[in-house]
Amino acid sequence: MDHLKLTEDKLSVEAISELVGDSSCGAISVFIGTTRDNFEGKKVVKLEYEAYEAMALKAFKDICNEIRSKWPAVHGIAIYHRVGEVECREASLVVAVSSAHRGPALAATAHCVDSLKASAPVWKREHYAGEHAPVWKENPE
Amino acid sequence: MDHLKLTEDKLSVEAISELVGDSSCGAISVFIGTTRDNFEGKKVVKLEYEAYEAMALKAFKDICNEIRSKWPAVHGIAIYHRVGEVECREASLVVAVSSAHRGPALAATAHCVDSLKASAPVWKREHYAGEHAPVWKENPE
Amino acid sequence: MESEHAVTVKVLFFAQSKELAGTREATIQVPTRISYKELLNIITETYNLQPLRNNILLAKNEEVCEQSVELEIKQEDRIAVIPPLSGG
Amino acid sequence: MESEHAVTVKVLFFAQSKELAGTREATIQVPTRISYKELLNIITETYNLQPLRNNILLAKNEEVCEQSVELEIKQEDRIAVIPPLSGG
Repeated sequence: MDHLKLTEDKLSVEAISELVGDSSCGAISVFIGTTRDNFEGKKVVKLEYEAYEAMALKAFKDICNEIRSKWPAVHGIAIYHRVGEVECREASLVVAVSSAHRGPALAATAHCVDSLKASAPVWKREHYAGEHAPVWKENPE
Repeated sequence: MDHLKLTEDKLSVEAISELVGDSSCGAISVFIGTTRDNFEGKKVVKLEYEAYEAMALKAFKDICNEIRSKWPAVHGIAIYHRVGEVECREASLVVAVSSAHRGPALAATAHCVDSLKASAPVWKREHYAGEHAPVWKENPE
Repeated sequence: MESEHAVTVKVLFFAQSKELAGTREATIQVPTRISYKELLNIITETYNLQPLRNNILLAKNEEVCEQSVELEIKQEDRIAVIPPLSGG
Repeated sequence: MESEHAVTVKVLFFAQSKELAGTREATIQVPTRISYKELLNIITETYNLQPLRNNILLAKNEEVCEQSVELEIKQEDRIAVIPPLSGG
């Protein structure tokens, strides 16, 4: 099953990994994307995430479909992304994938994060301490 | 920093991933090993883990050292393994690795789980429903 | 453009494009058949997006538009301006 | 074996080997210099571990023993019998 969500609430790693857990699964792989507190010497005071929600949820679903075709042994997939203000150190993204054995869960998690960064219409703006103007970031290709 | 533990207590994915979190890190990768509820048609009612604790903690430390030499960008590593009785679906193992960017954390987590299964003196016995005798398991080579 | 060959669509802006356009959403009349490049020109000129022109993608109804084929636009389609992504 | 060339060591058993030996821990006298194979023979014969002989490793003071070099054993060393691993 796919659990896909954009939310303004704090993400619970425990709750999201439990969503994909199943008594048939021996492995859950989780990725937590958090916000660093500095960029090129500037202190980041907060992050702001904006999403094109309908399209982002479609992109998440497309990623799930691709994962399930590449790794049929994958059982559950959860993709939770924060929107709105996110404090430094808080999770902006949690991805969790379960499978009977560890290989598919681990590989699918890495693939999911790569695909999400490349294809999901979500944007991050960093706000800095001092006089520096906030900056919309750009993921590397 | 390395956070290494063998414990009879339930593992908290949230707490263990927070151990490795840091404001310099944008990525935390977590692996959760859970116990499946069946093996070759037999229903598993519980698992029992035994460790040669002093040697297992040395093995965990060796794995951390190897990870740090292979992926110098790795920041925190946590390896928590249950001992004693573990109910089905509960986590027997939680590994968490943080780094500034996602590549090292993801690669190191997979490597850590592989190495641990191959080198840490920890043993699992499955107890089945019905007349079946409990069986000490063996990891594939 | 003649009205029988034009339709009204919603245009959605995000991130930098929202700041340049000064709005999150607008409506505009466009031809029912139009090349990707023509649509991109109309939108960047109408909404002050020239600084981003080489860095945005257009999506129609939540799907990124193909750039090599002529687009068919229907009344009430949602055209979105997609600046460089930074999710995760 | 003569006492000046023998030392008393602790032997630790885990998992299947603990069940076959019927104990978690024992003490045994062994020569101070001994090949891996001889030590494995003494331990498997003394503690009823023949069924596991081809599947166990020996560790000395929490390090897996090298099988190709002669082992030096000191008083109070801890020799552990390591059956096939199943952690994780």
